[in-house]
Amino acid sequence: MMTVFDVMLAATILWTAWTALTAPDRTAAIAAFLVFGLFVGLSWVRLGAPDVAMAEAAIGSGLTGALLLRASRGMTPPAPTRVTAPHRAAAVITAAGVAGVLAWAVLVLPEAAVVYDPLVDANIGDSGVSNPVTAVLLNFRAWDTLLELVVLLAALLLVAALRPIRAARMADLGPLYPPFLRIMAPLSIFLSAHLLWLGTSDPGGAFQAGAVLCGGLLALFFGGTLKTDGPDVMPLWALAVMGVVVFVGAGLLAEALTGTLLEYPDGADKAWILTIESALTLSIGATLLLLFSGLRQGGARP
Amino acid sequence: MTLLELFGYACLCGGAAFLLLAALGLWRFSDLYARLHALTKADTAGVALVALGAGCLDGRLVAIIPLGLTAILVAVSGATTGHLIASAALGEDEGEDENEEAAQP
Amino acid sequence: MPDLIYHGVGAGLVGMALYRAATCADLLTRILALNVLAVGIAAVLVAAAYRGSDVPPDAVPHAFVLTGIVVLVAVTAALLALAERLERDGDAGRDNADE
Amino acid sequence: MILLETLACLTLFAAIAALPRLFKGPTPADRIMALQFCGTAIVATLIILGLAEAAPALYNLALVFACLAATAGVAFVALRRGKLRS
Repeated sequence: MMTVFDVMLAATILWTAWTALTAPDRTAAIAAFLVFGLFVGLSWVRLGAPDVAMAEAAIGSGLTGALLLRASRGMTPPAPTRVTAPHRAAAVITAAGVAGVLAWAVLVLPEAAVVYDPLVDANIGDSGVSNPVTAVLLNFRAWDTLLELVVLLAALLLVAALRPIRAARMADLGPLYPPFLRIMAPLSIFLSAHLLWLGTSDPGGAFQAGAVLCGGLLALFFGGTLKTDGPDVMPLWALAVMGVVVFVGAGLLAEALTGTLLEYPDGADKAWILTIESALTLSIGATLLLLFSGLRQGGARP
Repeated sequence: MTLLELFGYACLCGGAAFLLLAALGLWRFSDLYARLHALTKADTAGVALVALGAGCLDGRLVAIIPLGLTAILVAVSGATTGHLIASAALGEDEGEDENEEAAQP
Repeated sequence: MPDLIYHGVGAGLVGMALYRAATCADLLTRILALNVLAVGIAAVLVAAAYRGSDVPPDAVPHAFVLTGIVVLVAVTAALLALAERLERDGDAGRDNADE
Repeated sequence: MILLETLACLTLFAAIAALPRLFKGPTPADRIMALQFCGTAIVATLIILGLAEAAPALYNLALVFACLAATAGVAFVALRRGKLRS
């Protein structure tokens, strides 16, 4: 019976992806992409990856959908591009070729090609956390996570440099929105803190918590209570930059204590990971919000 | 099969039935208000029943809190969006759409 | 069994995204194609990490995919800001190039 | 438990049944309703899957999905162009 579930879900994912890519109307395409993200998240739950499903739903579907919606408002409707037959044929052949090779390569993957898994299981004991994904992200491969945050900051600097002159005018959200906010905002903050603490042992962690926090901040932004133009943007900017600063500081401090960069003093791994993760959660929440809202410094009118 | 489990499974089946009815309503009804009515009622009740059934079957506190919060959140967001669509659509129908003018970007 | 199905889905998504990126000139659709491509590759990675229904799956590809999702949203936000700016003063930019 | 798996398939089917309205829906109002319903149907599927696999972690996931479906719905309503019925 679960095979029926998987086949239905697989067909839906391909259908929604195709609609997202080929819908003539932009709103339909973005709605299809949003739902596509939710269904892919559901498929990853079936593959035993609730952490990744949470991140995909929160970031890949929720936030990317909002970003696309905001960008599509300023864009002209898509003009259908005339594609000559040989061009289309070449595109079909290459696309089918790549997909076929990818499917074939994975099928012939040698079963014994497991390299990292036993290493993670062996060292999970002294990583300070019992959730293997968090152990890999924050302890064994902390360097990648640090650079990932630098990428996030670089994107924010680019968006700030391109400062959208025309602010996103929010449509009226009706009288029932403030009471909705009174439930949504505290629930997002509570859920974000719960995911942060849960991340050390169960699915959760800094990225999922940051994304859920950003969901709450977005709801506040749409309601108009949270503004990001003029001086109000400074605290959010500080939070956004704080994530990288805290992580680098912790790495250097760890080097001072134990001799190697990002090597937490043994025994105190969990405390170090949790302090870094809480700074990351706030920083990711602020960064993702600023990525959406853009930074409109006051005064500089076009 | 204790009585509680029986009640749990009954709630689950009821919730799934509500969701299927809402999907049918979303497709079959021609008028926006009829669809809206079918949708907001059925999907909120659907998730609430499914959450109640899951709560009965899995009695642990670690399950009941998220389930309860999910049901509340779905009900509240469904109500907010539903009300907004209805009032805006009603406003547009009668032409006195002063709040819509303000929304024109 | 489910990982074979979702391998096929990942490969299909990669093929679809490449095809649409090659045959469409619209900026927003290309950004969507990039996102679908990245999710397709992530689906293949997560399916490769599956070790059967009773054994916990391999956590390292999960960490890679998690990092990939966050970087993907950063890239998408940057591309959308560029596309929006290009759309707005694409023509004006060409006229007064010495602005 | 075969009953739970069947229910999961049914709720997933309910989410899929909302997709034609989501893609075709002439007015933005239809799209917002279909998106909202699709989100809640997926949340219900997650709860039933969590019950079938006796994994309470999935209930947290269902809560996150519900939170994000709400935000996405609000984003659609707030960022719409012009009237809801145009």
